[in-house]
Amino acid sequence: MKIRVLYFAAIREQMGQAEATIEVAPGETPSSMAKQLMGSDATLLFAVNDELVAKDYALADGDQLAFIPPMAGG
Amino acid sequence: MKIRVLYFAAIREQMGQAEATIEVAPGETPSSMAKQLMGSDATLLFAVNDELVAKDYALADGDQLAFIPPMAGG
Amino acid sequence: MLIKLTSDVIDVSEALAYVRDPSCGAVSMFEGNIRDENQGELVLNLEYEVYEQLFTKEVERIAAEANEKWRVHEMAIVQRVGLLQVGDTGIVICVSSAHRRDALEGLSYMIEEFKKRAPVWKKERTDGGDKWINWGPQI
Amino acid sequence: MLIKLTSDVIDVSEALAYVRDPSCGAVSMFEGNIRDENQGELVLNLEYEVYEQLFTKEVERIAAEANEKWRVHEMAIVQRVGLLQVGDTGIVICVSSAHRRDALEGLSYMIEEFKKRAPVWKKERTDGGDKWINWGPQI
Repeated sequence: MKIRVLYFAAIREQMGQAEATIEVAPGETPSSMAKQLMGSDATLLFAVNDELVAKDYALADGDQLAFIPPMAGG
Repeated sequence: MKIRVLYFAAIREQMGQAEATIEVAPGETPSSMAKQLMGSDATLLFAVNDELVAKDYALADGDQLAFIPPMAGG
Repeated sequence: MLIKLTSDVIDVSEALAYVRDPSCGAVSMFEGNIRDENQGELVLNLEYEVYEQLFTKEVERIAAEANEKWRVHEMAIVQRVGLLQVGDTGIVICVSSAHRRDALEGLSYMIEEFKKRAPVWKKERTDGGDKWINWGPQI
Repeated sequence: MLIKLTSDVIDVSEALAYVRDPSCGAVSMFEGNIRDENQGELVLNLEYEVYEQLFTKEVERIAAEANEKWRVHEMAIVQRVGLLQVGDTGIVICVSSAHRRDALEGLSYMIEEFKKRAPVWKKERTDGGDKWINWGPQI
């Protein structure tokens, strides 16, 4: 299935891009994708389709997944 | 002795003027002057030389006495 | 510190500019404006009267108290006097601080004490007649 | 309600004008500005980054909560994005209400929740180097 990923701030710099579309196997979660892409899911929050979700959220084809590093506040 | 009096708001309207200089006998207080000039000292605060004072403050020659009706707040 | 009485329209931008500073991450501001209604009556306008000398002294005291309780960098208080129409601003208080809690709590303190202690009178003209407003929640 | 993200200098007057209303006796405003110093280091500038869609949703939720707790008439939140210099305003929040306590407490609630929940990141450039700011008292 295809997942659209969004990277912000330190994660964006680490990944070298702001967004990408990734082909992943069914059963992936925000947590498993963070471990795979960034090496760790520590300190991250996740949003799917612009709403915060749990790290074990079951991703579906076409979802947009945002990796949210610690925020500074407005 | 001579006392400079200041009238504000409802008191100013009641007295028909904003200020006056009045010749008074020694021993007068803000309270006694309010009773004499306005008929009552109820609900009033008093300032002498631009500082709040008690209603039985001993007035001295040359003092400026302000009659302060209930305030609305800034 | 800026304490200003004016019969002209209050310039909020000027008051904000006065308190801003490169050391301050936070600026808070409160405006008290003339409402179109008070206690069920339609407000036409308000006449503001101030005892200037006591006003200045009392505001300086309130500011000194706020400075003791919070880390305030700068304050500005601008009070309108004379005839105000609905929508006009009667009072502006601005507070700046390095941090937001000092700016917000300092501002709240300033307003609450100001409402209690500042020698300001308001004659309200409504469709129900004229009256001098006493203590109470005006704004 | 006004929620705005902008890479231009924030126009505080515009945000204030948005919330003012003849029914409102009180308008409160908070500005978060860039300080010249943070944790002992000299700040050169800050890069602000925002997750726009989540920002808007989260601010709408915070505003709805504030509306439930206080009688708020109108709100405006303007967030700057991009490169900010010392003294620049990063965030402005304005709240209007009939009465002052609703305006002040509503504003405090908005700011506290916003600081916790708004998806905003800041990369700080100081004389000690660059770093992404984490949770903590920035303003």
